[in-house]
Amino acid sequence: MTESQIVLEAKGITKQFPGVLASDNVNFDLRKGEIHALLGENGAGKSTLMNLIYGLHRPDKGEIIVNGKTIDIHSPNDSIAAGIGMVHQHFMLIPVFTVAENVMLGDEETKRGSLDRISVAKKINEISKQYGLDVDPNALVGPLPVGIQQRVEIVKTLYRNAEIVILDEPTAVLTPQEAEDLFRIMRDLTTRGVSIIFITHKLKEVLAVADRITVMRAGRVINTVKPSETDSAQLANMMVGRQVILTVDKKDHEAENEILKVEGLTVRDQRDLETVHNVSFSVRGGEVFGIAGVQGNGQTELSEALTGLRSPTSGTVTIDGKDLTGKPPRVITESGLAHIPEDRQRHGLVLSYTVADNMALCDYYHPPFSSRGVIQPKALDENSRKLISAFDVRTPSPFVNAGKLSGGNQQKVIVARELSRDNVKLVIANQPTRGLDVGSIEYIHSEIIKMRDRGVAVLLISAELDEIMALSDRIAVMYRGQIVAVVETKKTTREQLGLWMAGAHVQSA
Amino acid sequence: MKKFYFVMALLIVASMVLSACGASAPTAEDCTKEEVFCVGLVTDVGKINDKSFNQSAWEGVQKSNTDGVADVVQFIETADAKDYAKNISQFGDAGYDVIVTVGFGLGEATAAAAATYPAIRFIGVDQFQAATVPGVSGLNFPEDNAGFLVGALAAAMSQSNKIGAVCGTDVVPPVWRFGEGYKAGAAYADGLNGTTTEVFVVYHSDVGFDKTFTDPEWGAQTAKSMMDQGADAIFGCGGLTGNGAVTAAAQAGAYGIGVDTDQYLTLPEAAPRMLSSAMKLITPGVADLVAATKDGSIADGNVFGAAGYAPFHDLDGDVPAEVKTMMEEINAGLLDGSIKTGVSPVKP
Amino acid sequence: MQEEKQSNSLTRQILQSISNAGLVPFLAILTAVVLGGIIIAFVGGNPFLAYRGLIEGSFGSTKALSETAVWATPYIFAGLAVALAFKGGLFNIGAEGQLAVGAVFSALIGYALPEWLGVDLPTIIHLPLAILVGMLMGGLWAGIVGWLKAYTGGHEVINTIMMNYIALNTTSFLLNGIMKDRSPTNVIARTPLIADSARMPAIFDGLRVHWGFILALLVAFFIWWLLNKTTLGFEIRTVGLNPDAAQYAGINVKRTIILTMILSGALAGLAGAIEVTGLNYRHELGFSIGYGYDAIAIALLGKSHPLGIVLAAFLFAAMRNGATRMQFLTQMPVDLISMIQALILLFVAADAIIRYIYRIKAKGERVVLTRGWGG
Amino acid sequence: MDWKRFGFIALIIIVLFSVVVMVGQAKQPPLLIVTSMLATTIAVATPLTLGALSGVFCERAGVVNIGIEGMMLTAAFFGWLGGIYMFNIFHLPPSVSIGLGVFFAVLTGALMSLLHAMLSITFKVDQIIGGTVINILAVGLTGFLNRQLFFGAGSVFGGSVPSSAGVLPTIHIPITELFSSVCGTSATCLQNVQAINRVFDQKPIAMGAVLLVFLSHYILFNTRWGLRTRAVGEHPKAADTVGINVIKMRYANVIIGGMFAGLAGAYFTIESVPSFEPLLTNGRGFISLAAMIFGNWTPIGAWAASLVFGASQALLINMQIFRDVIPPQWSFLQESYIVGLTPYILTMFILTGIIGKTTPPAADGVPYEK
Repeated sequence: MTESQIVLEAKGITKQFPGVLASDNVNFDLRKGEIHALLGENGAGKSTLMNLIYGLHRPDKGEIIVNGKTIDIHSPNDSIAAGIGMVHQHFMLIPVFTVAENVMLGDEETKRGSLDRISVAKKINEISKQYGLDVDPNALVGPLPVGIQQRVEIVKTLYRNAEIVILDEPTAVLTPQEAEDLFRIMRDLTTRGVSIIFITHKLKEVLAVADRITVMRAGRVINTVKPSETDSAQLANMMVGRQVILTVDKKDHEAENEILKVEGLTVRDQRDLETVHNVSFSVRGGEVFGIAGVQGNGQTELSEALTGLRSPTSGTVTIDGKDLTGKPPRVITESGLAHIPEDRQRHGLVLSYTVADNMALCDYYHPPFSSRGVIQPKALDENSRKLISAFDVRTPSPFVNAGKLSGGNQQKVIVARELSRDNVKLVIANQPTRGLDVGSIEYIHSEIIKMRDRGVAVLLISAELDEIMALSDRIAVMYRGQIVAVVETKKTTREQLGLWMAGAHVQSA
Repeated sequence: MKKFYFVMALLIVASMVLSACGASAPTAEDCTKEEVFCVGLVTDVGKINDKSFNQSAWEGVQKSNTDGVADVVQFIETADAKDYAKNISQFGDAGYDVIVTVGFGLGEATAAAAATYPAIRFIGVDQFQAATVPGVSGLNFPEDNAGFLVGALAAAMSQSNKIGAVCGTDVVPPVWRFGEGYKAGAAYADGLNGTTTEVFVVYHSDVGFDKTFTDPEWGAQTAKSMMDQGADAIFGCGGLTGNGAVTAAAQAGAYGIGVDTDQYLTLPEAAPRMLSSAMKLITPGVADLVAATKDGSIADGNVFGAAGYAPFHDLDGDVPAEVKTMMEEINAGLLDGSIKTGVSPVKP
Repeated sequence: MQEEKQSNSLTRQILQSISNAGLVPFLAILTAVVLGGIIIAFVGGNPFLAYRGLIEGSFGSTKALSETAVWATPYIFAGLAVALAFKGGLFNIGAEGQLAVGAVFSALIGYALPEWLGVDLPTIIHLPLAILVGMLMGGLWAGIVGWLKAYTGGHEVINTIMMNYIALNTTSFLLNGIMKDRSPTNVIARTPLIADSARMPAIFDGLRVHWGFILALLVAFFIWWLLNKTTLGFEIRTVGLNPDAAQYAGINVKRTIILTMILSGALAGLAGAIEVTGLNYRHELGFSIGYGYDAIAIALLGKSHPLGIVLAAFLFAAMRNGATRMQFLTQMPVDLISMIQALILLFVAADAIIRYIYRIKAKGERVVLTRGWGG
Repeated sequence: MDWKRFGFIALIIIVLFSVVVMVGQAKQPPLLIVTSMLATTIAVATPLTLGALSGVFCERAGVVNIGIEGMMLTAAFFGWLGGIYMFNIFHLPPSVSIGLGVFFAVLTGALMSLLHAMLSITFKVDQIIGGTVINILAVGLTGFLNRQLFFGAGSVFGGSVPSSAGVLPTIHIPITELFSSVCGTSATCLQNVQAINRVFDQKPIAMGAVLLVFLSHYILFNTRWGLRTRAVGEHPKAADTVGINVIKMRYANVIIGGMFAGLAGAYFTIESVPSFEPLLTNGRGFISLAAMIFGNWTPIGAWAASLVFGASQALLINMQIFRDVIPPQWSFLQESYIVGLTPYILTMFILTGIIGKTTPPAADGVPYEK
């Protein structure tokens, strides 16, 4: 790779948020036609840096130079004008608008005051053809699959003639195959002179696609390296700041009797679309049963149906021999379920409650936490002190609001509450480590394995294939609401699972 | 915090400076004295400037002031019915000589206050007494007579033989009497002239009690509907709601008929087409009773004020001589009792 | 030793938090009053005389104090009604209608029940029954909205507004029709007087303040206890703060929403029932106009805390009650009071304005009261 | 287009009209009843339509507005007051005074909505509370000024309400003149033409409201402004990332909404009747809000819903006019308390989602935080 001209340079960028130094004198540069990966843990400051470059926030200090000119970025307008485009981790698309409307928003073409949808559609078709991004300009965005939505986002940047494209965690929602497809598109773009900043926390992807890698940690740039000069272990070390054990310490464990049995389960989502079709599987005590799959293939609805948050339209759910189909969450919990929910802030915690209250969120109604309908604060207090020390929750006191804790500690509050219950027979953990730092991830993984070793059945749902492979004894793959394969972890490979996740079940299953 | 004190000081100074500019209102502290004759008025739930009975009664009190009868006049608006007694006692405790209470709603509170303050004369407007209440003079009006008169007039003047009335809620007896009197009057005129007049009477009753008199937009729309059906004379009976109707009628070129006072004078927008008004003269009625209190000629029990019809003003030329004669005869008949409206005092 | 120290600092913390919580509302009131004074002066009135009238009229004598307590009684109940709903994540604009419904049915039991049964009831049965029925009807009235919210997602703000109009029309219909006082001298829309056995006695002879006022204070304490010390309160607050987490925690969210609305409506209905049994001894259309909106202001001013509500209710009661004296002294219209109250509400709601004027730093988190229309 | 909803709306209007025709045909020809009702419906719906448009603009941009009632009331007062000032103090000709009155009303609406925008966008006050503040403030302010300016010695106008400059004139559309020749000598035909003409003889604000409905619909769904407005109300962050100033768009739309509410206020005191009364809007702002939801946040839908409410009012008026000929089994129809409930019950019914789900803009009521 020849050293080409620098198109974007960030110098000494510093940004202070209340309580966090999110960006600490960061220097970063991007060359024409390269893919420059920005690697780091959650909260390392990657997205903050990009938001500063894109103009969503303003840096406290530092300058941004595009094509050799220092530019003053007040809003995305300025960065768009400078040829910068960004594909956000959470797509910035309006579901009730069509593709064309989404693409033109902010840079509309009009004819006599009226939106010129036709010429925009034409332009979109041209871009689609040129870069192999197949999108229908007249389709509503809401119902499109995430892969396509991502393409719409990319089209959005190209429509604005972006020469620098920032991709923020673009593979989080993709299958390995879709990710491959994306990488192809990215390389395609670079050959046409587009420069790409690729933000991720996945080591493998970085090594596969990047021309250069910059590692960030705690708001600082640690180093910039070339993939050819490094390896996973070194990168992980830079990311976390210490040696990382990439595998989970897991002994073989004999599976016991069947705890969870799901038969013919069909579930509809809030839009009344059938997102889980006729799913059957079972989980035994002492095993971790992993459900792999790209986000949005029915895992959310499946776990909601299993935990009582949503009623299935048909099928049965049995826990330890008891039919619990469509029963409310409390009944299921009392039958031995511990549930680590997908979205900890939405479901798992009441952020403006204290840690102590949150630790009794599901158990407040029975002794010792209450007696005859009256809450016993003393019992709440004791319980929380016990759990805080047992689960190593870093909090100044049990009376601090849960919202004030870091993500990892919030998750520990949930894990502590759920796993400490006396009668747990089944753990359903949905994306238990998403967005957490490596330390918390390791801790939560070890807790899950501990439960398994104690003979508890564990259902692990995760979009992170590595996590699934590291923890599970058996793996099921979900694709479009169906379980397309169930295998023992030892007898499969990453590639095989990836194919299944992409829907290649007919040939292989 | 420094800023806080500064702002406070600034605000206080500002309010003091501004208040120094304004003249402070004269107080009623002299009312306890024998020689100072004070009149207080308590409104029904509503505003003093309601352009309706509260305001008319207050104008009566003011008239007694300009006439030199009363030395101090004052009013209190009632915001909630539970304050009736408290509001009356405000005047009672201050040693007022006459307290005027407006509206039937205050009847009980007035009777109770009359017992508490035997030295004070109470005038209850629109408070009909079944049995005489000591200390209270109830000022009432034969609204049905007034309605009867304009009803007969409207029927006689209508070209289309269709006339309308847009009223406030019929729950209020005076409104009921106006409206039903109007109907009866039209029928009476038909009897005289051998015509058949269709009478539309609409009472505005929905959405709350106090708003039925203050919904001019509704009045206007209702009047327009009636005119669509062919009505060419509209009687607006009931506060602002009626005013809206009369104004709409006048704009459409139909005859408008006002209520309470001679609305030719108070509704300039409708004046050119104002045929007459069904008058219920609260203002002179109140002023007369205040004067009667001062000279000692007042008595307990019901007093009936004047009701009649207003002059034709601009439309005098339109009204045929025989209609004028008819109106005079009917008025005389009502006054001497030879003609009865047949309207029950309250909606059955 | 350490425990003691901790509890000591806890007391101090609580005191601190009270003074913090009270500071902004206090300054809001102060600013509104000063602004009100400027307005009075601007239109040629004497603000000092007007405020003297307000204070004399509300606190100047035992009678004035009694009347202030009389005014405060329904305000406390209705303010609690709105606040309880706030705690449960619901915006009850319908206290007005629930109050009217409670009053109508309380009056019905009050005057008609002995007639229906053909016997005179003892006070010990009749009075509580009249109050309970009013409460229950207010609760049911609001419960409809709660049910619609829980099962159809219909937003409670619109539905309570609509229910206000329905209540207004329905009470008008009843008071003009089957429930109208048929005595020949009566001409207006009101019920007959309730039986003596359904009347709440006054606390002191010659003053109108009645036991309903004491009941209001007790209920305020009870609501505080309910919200903060019971599992039901925990459920209501959890649903209010995070319905998803509540569902996850096994709380029956739909039931809790309905229950919250019923409780809220019952408090508003109680306000109506107490007005009937303790003060007016009948219901009439002119009674209790606009209390529903005042209640929102009171709940906001009191920060949805029962103690705050009692204080805020007193403030509003004093202003409404003192208005008579103020009018007598200055002829300033009652609307002035509405304006000052709107300003207070403005400054309490937009506390950023007050914080800006007085340079007070924001503390704590923003309290989310409603979440758009989506529910 | 949401045909289920429009079908339902059309059905209700047809039912309401049919009832009146059935009852009234004993007295009047059906055509006359229908045209008269239509005329009433359109006029009564005018402030509701404008109020609903006010809500549509605010809420499409993501700001909940329950202060429409207060905005209307204040605008009605200041529009009327402005007209009176111009006419009586500056002695401008009536037509100019009336025109300026409308201007003042719209300006007042804009200022009140500016307050709402500041509260809800800048200070991030709960938007429903912001609206409540506007409503309470409006009642106090207009009541107070109405008293202070017009009542008692020392007031600006010396204690009486001066005559206003009048109201906006009816615009006559010469249908009768154009088509009377078609009728030849037939008197009934001429009557029918005149009856039809009555529907179109409306005043400027009533006519303008209908035009504004279609204009608003076009703007919202076919122009750059509309696309951006809706984007800001659906997903402000997405709009921000493509360089749209969310705060500015929200401010602008709330103020536009306020101007609509101001025009609705002008309808009361400048178009319908030339006088002001405390509380004269009588809750119509809340009905507007209901109409907006009923119409699923679209201008045309909101208009259709306003027409339903207008029609139920027209039914009430006509039922009382025809009350001597109402058959006994229909007699409840003249109970205004019962028929008066129609709009409220319909609104609650619509909110249940049985007739298609109403979907507010996704970010409606949510302050934008970067």
